[in-house]
Amino acid sequence: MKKSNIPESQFELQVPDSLKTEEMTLSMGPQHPSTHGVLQVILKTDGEIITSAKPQIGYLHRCFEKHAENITWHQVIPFTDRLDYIASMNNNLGYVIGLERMMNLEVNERAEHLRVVVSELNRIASHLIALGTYGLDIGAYTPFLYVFRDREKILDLFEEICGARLLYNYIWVGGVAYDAPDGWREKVLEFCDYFDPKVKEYNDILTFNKIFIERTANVGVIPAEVGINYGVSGPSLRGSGVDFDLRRDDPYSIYDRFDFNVITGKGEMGTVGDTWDRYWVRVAEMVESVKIIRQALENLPEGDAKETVPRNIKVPAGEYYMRTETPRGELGFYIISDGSKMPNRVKVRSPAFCNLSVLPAVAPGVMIADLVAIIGSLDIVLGEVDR
Amino acid sequence: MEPLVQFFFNLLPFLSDWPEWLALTVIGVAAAIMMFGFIAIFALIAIWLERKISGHMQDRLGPMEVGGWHGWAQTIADTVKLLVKEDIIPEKADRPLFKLAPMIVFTAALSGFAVLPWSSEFIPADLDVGLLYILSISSFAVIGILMGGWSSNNKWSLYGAMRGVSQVVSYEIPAALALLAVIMSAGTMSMRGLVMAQSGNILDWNVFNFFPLTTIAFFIYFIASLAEVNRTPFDLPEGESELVGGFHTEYSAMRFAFFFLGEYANMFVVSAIAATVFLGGWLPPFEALGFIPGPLWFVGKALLLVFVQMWLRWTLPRLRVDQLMYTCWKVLTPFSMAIILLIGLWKVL
Amino acid sequence: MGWFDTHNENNIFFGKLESFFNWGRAGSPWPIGFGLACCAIEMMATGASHYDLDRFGTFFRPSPRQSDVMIVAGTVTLKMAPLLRRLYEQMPEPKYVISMGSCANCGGPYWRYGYHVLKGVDQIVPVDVYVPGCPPRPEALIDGLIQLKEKIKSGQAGK
Amino acid sequence: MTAQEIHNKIQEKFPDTIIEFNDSVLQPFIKLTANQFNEVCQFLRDTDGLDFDALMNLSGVDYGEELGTVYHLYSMQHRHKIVLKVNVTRENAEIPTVADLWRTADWHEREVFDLYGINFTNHPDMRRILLPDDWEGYPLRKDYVQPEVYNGITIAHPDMKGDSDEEK
Amino acid sequence: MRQYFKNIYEAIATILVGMGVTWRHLFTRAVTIQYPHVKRTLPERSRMQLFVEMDDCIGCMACERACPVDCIEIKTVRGGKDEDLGQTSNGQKKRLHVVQFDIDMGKCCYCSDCVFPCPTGAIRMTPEYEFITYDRSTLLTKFATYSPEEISELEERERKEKEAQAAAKAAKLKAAEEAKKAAAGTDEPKSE
Repeated sequence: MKKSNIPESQFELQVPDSLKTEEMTLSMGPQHPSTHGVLQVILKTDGEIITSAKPQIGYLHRCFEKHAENITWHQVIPFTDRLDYIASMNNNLGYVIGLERMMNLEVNERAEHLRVVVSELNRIASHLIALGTYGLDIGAYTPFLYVFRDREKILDLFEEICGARLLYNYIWVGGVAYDAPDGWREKVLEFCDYFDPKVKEYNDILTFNKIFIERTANVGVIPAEVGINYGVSGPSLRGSGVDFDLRRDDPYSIYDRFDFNVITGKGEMGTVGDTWDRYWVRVAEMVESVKIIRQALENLPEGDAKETVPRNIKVPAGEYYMRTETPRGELGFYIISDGSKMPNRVKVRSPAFCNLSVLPAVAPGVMIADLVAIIGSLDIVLGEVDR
Repeated sequence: MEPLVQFFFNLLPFLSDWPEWLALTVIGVAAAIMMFGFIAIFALIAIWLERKISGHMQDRLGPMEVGGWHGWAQTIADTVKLLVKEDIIPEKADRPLFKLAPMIVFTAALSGFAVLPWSSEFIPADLDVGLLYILSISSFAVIGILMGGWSSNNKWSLYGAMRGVSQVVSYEIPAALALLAVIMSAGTMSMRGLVMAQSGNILDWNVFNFFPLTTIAFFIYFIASLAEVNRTPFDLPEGESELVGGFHTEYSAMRFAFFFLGEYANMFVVSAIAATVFLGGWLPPFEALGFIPGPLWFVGKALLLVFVQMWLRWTLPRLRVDQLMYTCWKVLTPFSMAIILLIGLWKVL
Repeated sequence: MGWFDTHNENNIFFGKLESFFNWGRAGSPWPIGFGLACCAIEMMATGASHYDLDRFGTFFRPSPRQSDVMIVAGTVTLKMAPLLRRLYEQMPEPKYVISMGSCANCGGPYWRYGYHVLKGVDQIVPVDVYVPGCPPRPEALIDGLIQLKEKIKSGQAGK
Repeated sequence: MTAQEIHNKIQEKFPDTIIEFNDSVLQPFIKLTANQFNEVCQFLRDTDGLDFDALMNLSGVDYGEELGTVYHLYSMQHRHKIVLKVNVTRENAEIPTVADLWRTADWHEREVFDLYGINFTNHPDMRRILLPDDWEGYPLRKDYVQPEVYNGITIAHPDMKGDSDEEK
Repeated sequence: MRQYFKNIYEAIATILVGMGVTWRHLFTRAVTIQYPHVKRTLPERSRMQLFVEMDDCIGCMACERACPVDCIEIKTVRGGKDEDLGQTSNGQKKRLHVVQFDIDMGKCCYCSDCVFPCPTGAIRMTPEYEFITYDRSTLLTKFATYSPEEISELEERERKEKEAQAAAKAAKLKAAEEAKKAAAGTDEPKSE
């Protein structure tokens, strides 16, 4: 374990004086096709080579934490949807489990199972977007549409269970908002069967394409200790070979009952921790998620998932830091309650925020095209970066 | 007498009674207008086709609404819109260059049509060094790209232009070498002569002539031509996800349309050259199919290659600059050189 | 606005021509590919296979110079507002704005405590069509686009 | 390692810095003084057996009279965690930075500075991160009043006026 | 050298595999729903436009309190003593005139939090999404059907009633006070 400080200048590119050309300052974004929203990166370049990249964030700062202090515990849930809008179910889950642990609340079995199913479905949907937009960043347009085609099937399932396509407000304190409708379970299983061969299709057209491999392997390597020091988490950290998944290592809900593998990057196409590894972790994780969904649906207990949802919540005074594994990494809610009907403070530790902060460290020395690949492989969602 | 003049005299016999200078002028203008009309119609159809093909490859439909039947009027609507759109020239742009750039790109594409052999009679200009003309004129477009990118006064455009220049200049070499392989075997540089040398059935086509050497040369030429017309996987000068719009980032309205038109015309030119040089031009694959007129064969073969270009575009990701150079200098160039060497040996032995 | 727009008053020929131009404009609204927040994901979904904006001749251009429609998809913050305005100014005339989703319409859920949220994008750019929803369904966005087409055809849009 | 043991280790090395230790809440925390904070963190990170190599979370809190920051540390190696708290007064809000120890703290501290106005001494780049540079005030402080106008753009929603009157 | 040829082989092979995928898709049926011509039926839980059945609303304000974004504004006036305001569909007696029930669909975040607490099921989300508008102010949906005159009349009556009630209460209070005073009056001299 490395114990020295990681200096800021470690990754700065040293160009020999004889090769130096005029430095150019470029502003990439906030309107740029591959900054995944409204990220701005101030680049200093030497020809095509980047000498420094400084992300400028805050273009989507929507004051979540201020809102949370002014509305009741339960009303915060729709706002958590809008943090990481690609994986809303996982956000709901993190916040709600945090409250439940503070209130010492038991949730019935069926609701727990449904929560796991929808979270994992949402994880697949989120990884699909990560895959598609990553392909788009590299220049392949078609995989993007293939993943959206399959994501649409997941959204249909969500719409059936909770009525919304993107921002669900589905997981509530003490249970879930709606019980699964008749036949929903079968439809999810049907989707699982449909989805498995699709992964091969993505692999054929994108993952194992030689051009794609050449573009992504050995690019933007994040060594494990650098990743940990920068607070990188989730698939991005696992891509660096760190075997750490909160679902297994700090279990919440009923994840400890399921059998799944934690995927880590092995450096199959280049170095451990390059962008291809991060990408591959996402692809392989979707398969694991399907596995979890199958197990959860097999043991789905009968009964009513809704029955214990209390309407007016009062959370006992205290504080709790709840962290869950969202598709982007460790989503933490640091909740402080003073016993009233509104939160005193809800701080969001957003995984995308921390993952993005590693960009200045890995960007110097790569080309502009690689920078696009690195940003894509970190899979940031600006709603969560800026909150 | 020039085949083109002969062609027009056969078509319109009264022309032969006119004074020669007048007849030649009329013929020249008529041929140019025909080419221009062909480009315009081809671009309209090709853009629509590309959108349809890409749509169906991606499990969707492509244009459906404008004009009714499968959105046939889509590109017309696009053109009308671009025609009446405000034409913006950025304040700090180099105005003369900015205005000239799309013209140059388009002219370069148009000039390429001058030597395309549509049939044994109809060749606008049957030069003895037709292929050489093509090679030099096709790298002319890059000047337009450079001018456009530089004069826009936009850093992304400049990057696009720089990439474009380095790319086209590099890929000229494997393209030329691959064509040289065929010139060596056919012994002529005239487009007409090249086609004539392939008469017979499909196996006499250059692509199968010195199997597998010329086949590889064909693929090398095809790949290099992709790079010359900036199509995926070599669309770095545009590079939407990296450079916003590349060299045409700052262009709007009709000037942008000219870039677009130029791109599609170029696509056709390089495909047509490949069809002429390697796939037997206007010749049918078998004698039995000779009842279909030559121009149809020629356009058909070219369109087939255009389709492959589109197919590749909607399948592949984009290369990086250094990989682009690697592919050119370390893969395509050595291979094409080896082919020339081997064909030379074959010829000698 | 081109030459025609200033010379076509009360002229039958130019009037007809203008409606032909409007048909062209309505037939190919190219939006600037520019997502802000949650609605951008639905915008992407609308562009994807299931709803396929390309059917209406709409495909996303990365550069504002080549686009006609700005779909403001998501929350506009105060930090973003000047940039959004600049993007709008970079677009060539005639240009149209679709405000997509509650946030762009009037600040949406953030209208009350959002100290950093612009309450309605119409404060900085003229909006032609409002698409309500949070986020709107892809169908709703397509419907918004169709309404915009109607507006363009009637010559009322972008004014 | 339990929170008690961690507390004891810090107590041993830095006897004067611990203000409060609470083991009876859900997540035990140690409240520290600001002056030696960086050294304590360095100790926590580098000592064998403690090895807190990950800073999970860093949040600013407004307690009313005081401002504070809360650090959630985690050890990937030993899988144990601890919560550290540092409180400062509103007038003199300064805390030593830990951005040199955990680089993730860089952005987190900038965020706390942005929203709470706590200054982190020795931080390499203490600027606003989320809000524009010319923003005034620190929005997450409880006494923050939402401004009416920013750079000529009205912030308040037209419906807000009546509401605020009602509240008065 | 071997790696060089392997790379070329891999590049060609994987490109062909990818082209195979797109080729197959060229002939698979498109998944596109041609929206304006084909409208698919949405599941019944779909959360789109809010709708309020005013006949069922009892004016309990539960939805207004539940709304996380305060987009609902309700004003009620108490009904007269003997006035019959009818019953809701689930048999609850209405006691209040709901004179104003505004939902600003522009602010709404479609979370359906307001639907659950409603005791009569009056407010609900409908699968109706086509309410595109050229004018933002039309997004403010008014459900109450009372005219301004009616409202002022009702308010006037309520005010009067309240006044009367307050007067009665005051009178009552006064009487009680006086009674107390009178009762205390006997003690008062003592403290003097």
